[in-house]
Amino acid sequence: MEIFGFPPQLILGQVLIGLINGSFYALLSLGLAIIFGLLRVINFAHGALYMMGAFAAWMTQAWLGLNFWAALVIAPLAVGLFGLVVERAFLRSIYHLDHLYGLLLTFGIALLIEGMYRYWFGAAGKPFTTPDVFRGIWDLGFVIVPKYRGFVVLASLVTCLAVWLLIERTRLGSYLRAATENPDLVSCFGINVSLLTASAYVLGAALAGLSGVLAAPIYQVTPLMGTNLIIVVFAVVVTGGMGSLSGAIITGYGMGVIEGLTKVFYPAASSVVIFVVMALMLLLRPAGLFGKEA
Amino acid sequence: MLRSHVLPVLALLVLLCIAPLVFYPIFLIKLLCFALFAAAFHLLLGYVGLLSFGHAAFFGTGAYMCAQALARWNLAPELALLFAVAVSAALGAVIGFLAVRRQGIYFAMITLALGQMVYFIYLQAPFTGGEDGIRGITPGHFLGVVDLSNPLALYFTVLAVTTLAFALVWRIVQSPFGMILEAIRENEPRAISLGYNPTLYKLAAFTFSAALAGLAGGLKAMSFQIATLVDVTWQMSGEVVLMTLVGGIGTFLGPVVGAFIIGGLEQYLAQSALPAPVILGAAFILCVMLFRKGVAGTAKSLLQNRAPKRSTPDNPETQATNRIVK
Amino acid sequence: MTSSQTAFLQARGLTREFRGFYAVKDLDLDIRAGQVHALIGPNGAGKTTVFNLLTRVLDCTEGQIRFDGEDITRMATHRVARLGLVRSFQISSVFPALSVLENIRVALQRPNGLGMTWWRSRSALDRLDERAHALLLDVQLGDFAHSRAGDLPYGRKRALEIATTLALEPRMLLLDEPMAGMGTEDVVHVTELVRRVARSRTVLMVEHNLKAVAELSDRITVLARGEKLAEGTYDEIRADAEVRRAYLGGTAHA
Amino acid sequence: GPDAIKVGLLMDMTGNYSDVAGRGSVTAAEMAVEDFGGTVLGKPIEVVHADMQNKVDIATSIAREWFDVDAVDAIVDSNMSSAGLAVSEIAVEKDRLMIMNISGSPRFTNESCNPNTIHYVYDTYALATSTGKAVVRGGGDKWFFVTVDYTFGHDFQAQAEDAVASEGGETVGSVLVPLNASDYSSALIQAQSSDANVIAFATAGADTSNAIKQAAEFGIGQGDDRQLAGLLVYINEVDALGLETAQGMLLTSAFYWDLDEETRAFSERYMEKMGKMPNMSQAGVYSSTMHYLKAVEAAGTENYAEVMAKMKEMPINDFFVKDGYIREDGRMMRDMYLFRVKSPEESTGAWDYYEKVATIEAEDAFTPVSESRCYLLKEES
Amino acid sequence: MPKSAVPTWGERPMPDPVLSVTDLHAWYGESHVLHGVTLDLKEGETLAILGRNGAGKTSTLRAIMGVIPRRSGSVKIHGRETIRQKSHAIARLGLAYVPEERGIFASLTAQENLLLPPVISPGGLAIEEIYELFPNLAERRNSPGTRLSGGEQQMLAIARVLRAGGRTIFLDEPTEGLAPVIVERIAEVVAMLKTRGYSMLLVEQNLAFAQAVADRTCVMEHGHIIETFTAADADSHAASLQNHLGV
Ligand SMILES: Nc1ncnc2c1ncn2[C@@H]1O[C@H](COP(=O)(O)OP(=O)(O)OP(=O)(O)O)[C@@H](O)[C@H]1O
Ligand SMILES: Nc1ncnc2c1ncn2[C@@H]1O[C@H](COP(=O)(O)OP(=O)(O)OP(=O)(O)O)[C@@H](O)[C@H]1O
Ligand SMILES: [Mg+2]
Ligand SMILES: [Mg+2]
Repeated sequence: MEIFGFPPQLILGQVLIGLINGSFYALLSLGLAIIFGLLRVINFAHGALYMMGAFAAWMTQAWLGLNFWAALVIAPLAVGLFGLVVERAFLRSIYHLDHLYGLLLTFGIALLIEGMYRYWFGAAGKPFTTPDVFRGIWDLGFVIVPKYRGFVVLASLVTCLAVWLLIERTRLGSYLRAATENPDLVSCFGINVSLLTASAYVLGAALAGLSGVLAAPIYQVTPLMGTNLIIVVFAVVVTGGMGSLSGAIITGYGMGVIEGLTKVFYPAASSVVIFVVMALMLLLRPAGLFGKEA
Repeated sequence: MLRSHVLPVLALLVLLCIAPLVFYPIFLIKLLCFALFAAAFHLLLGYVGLLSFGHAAFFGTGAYMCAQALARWNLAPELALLFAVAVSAALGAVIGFLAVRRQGIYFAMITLALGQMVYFIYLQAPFTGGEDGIRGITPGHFLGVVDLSNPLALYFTVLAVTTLAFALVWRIVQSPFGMILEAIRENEPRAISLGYNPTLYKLAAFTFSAALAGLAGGLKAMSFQIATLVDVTWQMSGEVVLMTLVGGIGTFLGPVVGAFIIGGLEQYLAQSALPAPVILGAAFILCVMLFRKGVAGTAKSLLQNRAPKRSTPDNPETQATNRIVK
Repeated sequence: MTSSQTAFLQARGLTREFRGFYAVKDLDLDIRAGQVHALIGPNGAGKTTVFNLLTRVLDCTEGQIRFDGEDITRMATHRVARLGLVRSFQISSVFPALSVLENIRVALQRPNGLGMTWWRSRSALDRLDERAHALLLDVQLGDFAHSRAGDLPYGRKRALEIATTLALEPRMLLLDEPMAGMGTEDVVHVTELVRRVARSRTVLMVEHNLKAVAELSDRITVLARGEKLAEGTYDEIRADAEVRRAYLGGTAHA
Repeated sequence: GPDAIKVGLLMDMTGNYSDVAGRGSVTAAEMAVEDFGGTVLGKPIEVVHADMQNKVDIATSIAREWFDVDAVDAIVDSNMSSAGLAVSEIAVEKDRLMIMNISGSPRFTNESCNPNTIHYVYDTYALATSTGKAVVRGGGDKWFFVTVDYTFGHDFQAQAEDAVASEGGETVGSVLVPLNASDYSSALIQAQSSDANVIAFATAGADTSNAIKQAAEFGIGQGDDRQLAGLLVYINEVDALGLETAQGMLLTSAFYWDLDEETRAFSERYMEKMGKMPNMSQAGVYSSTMHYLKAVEAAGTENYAEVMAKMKEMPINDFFVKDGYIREDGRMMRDMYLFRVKSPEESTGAWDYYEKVATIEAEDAFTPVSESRCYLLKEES
Repeated sequence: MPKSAVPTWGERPMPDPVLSVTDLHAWYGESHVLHGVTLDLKEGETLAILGRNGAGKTSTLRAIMGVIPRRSGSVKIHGRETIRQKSHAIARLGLAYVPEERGIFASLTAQENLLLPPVISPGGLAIEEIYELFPNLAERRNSPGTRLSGGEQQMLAIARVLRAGGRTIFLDEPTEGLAPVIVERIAEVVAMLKTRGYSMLLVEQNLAFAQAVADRTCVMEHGHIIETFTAADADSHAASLQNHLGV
């Protein structure tokens, strides 16, 4: 049996592989959506934070001699801490301005961070190998999945779900959503909005950092690893619509799969397929798949 | 309005006419191309309130199309430029059609993404020659008379074309059409209720801006005799944003000043020990944090401060800098 | 073709559903040319929704709308405006950074074919000034022509808003709570303004200020829970027990 | 210039290529000048450099300024083939000399060849051909290509396929991947399901690094009967990947620091200055600068035509190249080497990465005169 | 100036004011909107602030709450100076704010809106009690907040702060845009709150409504309080009200 001249195993395999890429898209767009939700800032520095996460993982290994699990904890914390500094030092003083300034500021921050990292660590990057427990592959018959990638999908799903529950199903979530709309009023109810805002950025940054650590064993750890990714994630976010976190997550995985399948059926289009899907979505539903306004 | 610009514009023109005595014509040409590119970008940002983060797509298209026409079809330079403008405008209409459905940050993200898509298309298209670019351009004679292989003739041709383009931008901004653009930026639902179709106006402005960006790219390709992928990258889109930000959003000459500063800075940084991306990143941060009016905006408000100041409760000047779009 | 008998604006079976909730349900509305028609009703009755349906900001789930004999049920928003069915907005709806005069000129541009004119200078708009000034005088804004619209006091913005709307020479005006949030002084002022405007036009108005409603309207429709509760003159409405219970309450002062 | 002999480098000092060229190339040029003695024809020798930021316009305007104002005599390297090609044309216009070390575009000695330009270290044709021929000779005869989807990749693959076929090997499949795609799993799965015994990457830079890293993850080329071949891999990239990941891979290079006494001597001096070993392009900058200075001395003038004539006339013998010579089209002809990346166990220390498996003669590696598209060779023949 | 330790009001021992504002100034950017507001609110009292559009009524409430970035003067809540405190800390001293235009959150359902303000002191109403008081809200509890009609939203805005337990309520134009029947309902609610001993600061345009519920009335113009009078004196001030409010 074949589908369009391709064996179904290959297609199933690609769906699975696509899910892995989708894991990164989902984690990153979730972080973007959280930051956007509360700060109304499109965090252009997200790719740079992702890269910092990967480098932080390398540093915990190379400088501190710690293992992958330690990196998995330390790196998101470190990136989150950096996020805190960025939020306090820069973003905080531009909330009252047009939201585009947030985009421009974080664009500058991204250039600066990536420039510095290239200066310090070189453009070719640093080695980081798969943790020993995850060495090797699972042969599922129809596809071979490196064990580590299985772990990535799992880790991403668990994280996305946990964050989603945290925000949608707790009081914190309604604080976040309300503060998005009218921060002054929320603070009049006795809620510390500036703390809330900072936490949102820290959370988003930490998620980016976590994706970075997860990526380090798969992708070469280089200062530019986040640069091109971020634009794709933007397209994912636009397609999903900025309205909902679940939108960000679902579209993230979905786009990963679509991209994976394109690589089999029509590889020449695989670099643009996500943008094409975005364009189609804009034609059909300008607010995005899960967007609220329409 | 017009009065206040006559002197600076004249001064600038005079300076540009004598500049080749001091600077390399080719370097000046680059600045002019950037200035036109920035003005095209600013037409959207400053007057329609739309921040396009994918304008390199049009700049690059202009460059590739002009290069293609000159190198492979041996068209006359003016025809090659027209071709570049036409294709960029068409691309602008398509991208604009998709993008103007959303506003603000969404618009910025969408243009960025579509711009990146255009980059990939050029990357893969065989005619662009990948990393080597389109080469072998001989610019020929402009309008059949001006020999463009002479650097000075080339410079003055580019100067004339850009000056005309600037005049056109000025005309559009200061036309009844420009008035409606301003109104749409101020209050879109109100404009709709007055019977205007904002999508159409924004699309017209977008297409126009794309056409001008294409002209800038075409001029650059014609002058440098090469068209490369660099002109289509999103970094280029980011650079034009930076130029406008540095120069000053909302001032007619801002983009020109910004383009000159950034173009000059790049050249200077090239021979200094400072890492260029870090400096540009820092410039971005600095402009957003402390210097939102940009150079031209600051100069303007300094000049106005000397004149008796109008004090209204909410000063429009400060409002304009807090707000790029409504 | 609009005789005084057939309605100028006619809605039949107008219905709007929001996920199972009927904001407007099977509403018939007839507004005669030249009248001031008020739409009142308790909060949540669906008045704003009716406005949104009539001006095509919202699509109706069911029903048909005819304006001056033409079916506008599926027409694009800006085209409805061009037909002369124009809605006046709440307070913020001026172009704040433009001058008062420019606000009016923007409204005049399109009807005078100067909307897309990009090849001429703005002085091409000077020929609109005479008409613009006349409109400003009409709403007593003559002295404010060169002020920034955003700097005007509340009541004046309202006046400017209405003048801009009038510039379109609308045949029918829809006013949503024109007196909302206004001091007594401004209410008097705007009432007078609406009265003047209504002399030559059809007006549909939503308003909670009963004093103004009483003074201005020829006919009143009372909505409740999306449906028509009563219709008639002010006195007829006031006498209606249902209306008293659902809307006016005990203190129906006039 | 009247008072000094100046050589210039237009490098990407901070961007993507700053590791493989950048400061390291400038240092190599400075070492050459120092080793030469600092003066030639009684004039001091100066090295100038600029950060061209990967922009053609910056590179060309600086090149013009250097030639016109600063009296630079030769540009001895420039990042990016497009910039390099443009600079080489300016060299023609200004009667100066241009040497290309970092870029591998075959255009320099084909369509865009000119009498002012030398292509010194390698080109993609030579890499593809050498790898193709040497690997097939070593038994790897069924090839699967993972190719970056644009002109560079397409050409690269075609050149390698020709070489493979010329030695009796065959191409059993190929897959295109977008530039900067970062994820190669789809391509690798396809490669894995083919019956190839060589999986070749017609890619460059970060793409190659990602592909190799993920191949290791999928267990390809380590412990199975397949071999990985990187068509364009710099030692810096192997260093960044780590031997754990890169072990077993085959690649072609014009230079390795640990080939013999001479290479070690130079490289250790270089290491002291840069903190890392030189790659082929950086070593090439040293060698070509040295050769240029010797030619100036031999010609007794800095006039480009006479210097160029001397450069083409004098054989090149130094740590970088044995019996090398510059062909009429500007191509420096030299042997290429096929290396295999050592495993961590085989490696005895930092930068001990390669084991030489084969040498490919210059005539075998580079575009033969018969196939050249350079007008300079046509006139001759 | 040293502060006098002895309270300066007459012989009768007065309860400490819940809120005492002295010479409060506030700025939006460069524009100076409050020019020295002085007022106090006693325990259990309802104080109405009247004034034209733009007189600074809302700004007074916002300045007390600390959500205007630049302010000066003195704001004491239960005797504690709060001029340097952040607004969330000020709120926790027992202030409950029902803002102009209701401030209902679109992204939260009616019930989520109701549950949003954290309980700042015990003694607030339980949710069942609230639904009993406002049956409409119970009916529409799962609708998005801003899909409620104007009147429902106003109820929600008041109900919301009652739950949190603040005993000093700021009401900013609670009757704006409401149908007469609903205005009556709101008046009932305010009366009920009075009987329960809440202190209220009420900003109004609706003179009839304000006079029906207020113990004292202030008139504001151009960022100043220009006069204050008790309900008993209201008649003698009719002329000046006419003058200042254009009634
Ligand atoms: N977009 C919407 N989605 C869901 N429900 C809606 C929507 N718009 C209005 N409603 C509901 O429809 C009903 C009517 O609302 P509408 O705004 O028309 O009332 P109204 O008569 O204008 O009230 P008010 O006098 O308070 O302004 C309300 O119960 C409201 O909750
Ligand atoms: N966010 C703001 N930025 C700048 N100025 C403001 C802002 N809010 C209010 N103002 C100005 O402050 C002054 C006082 O406004 P405020 O809202 O306090 O008046 P108000 O008495 O509540 O009027 P209304 O009856 O219209 O609600 C007005 O001149 C207003 O224009
Ligand atoms: Mg309403
Ligand atoms: Mg107010």
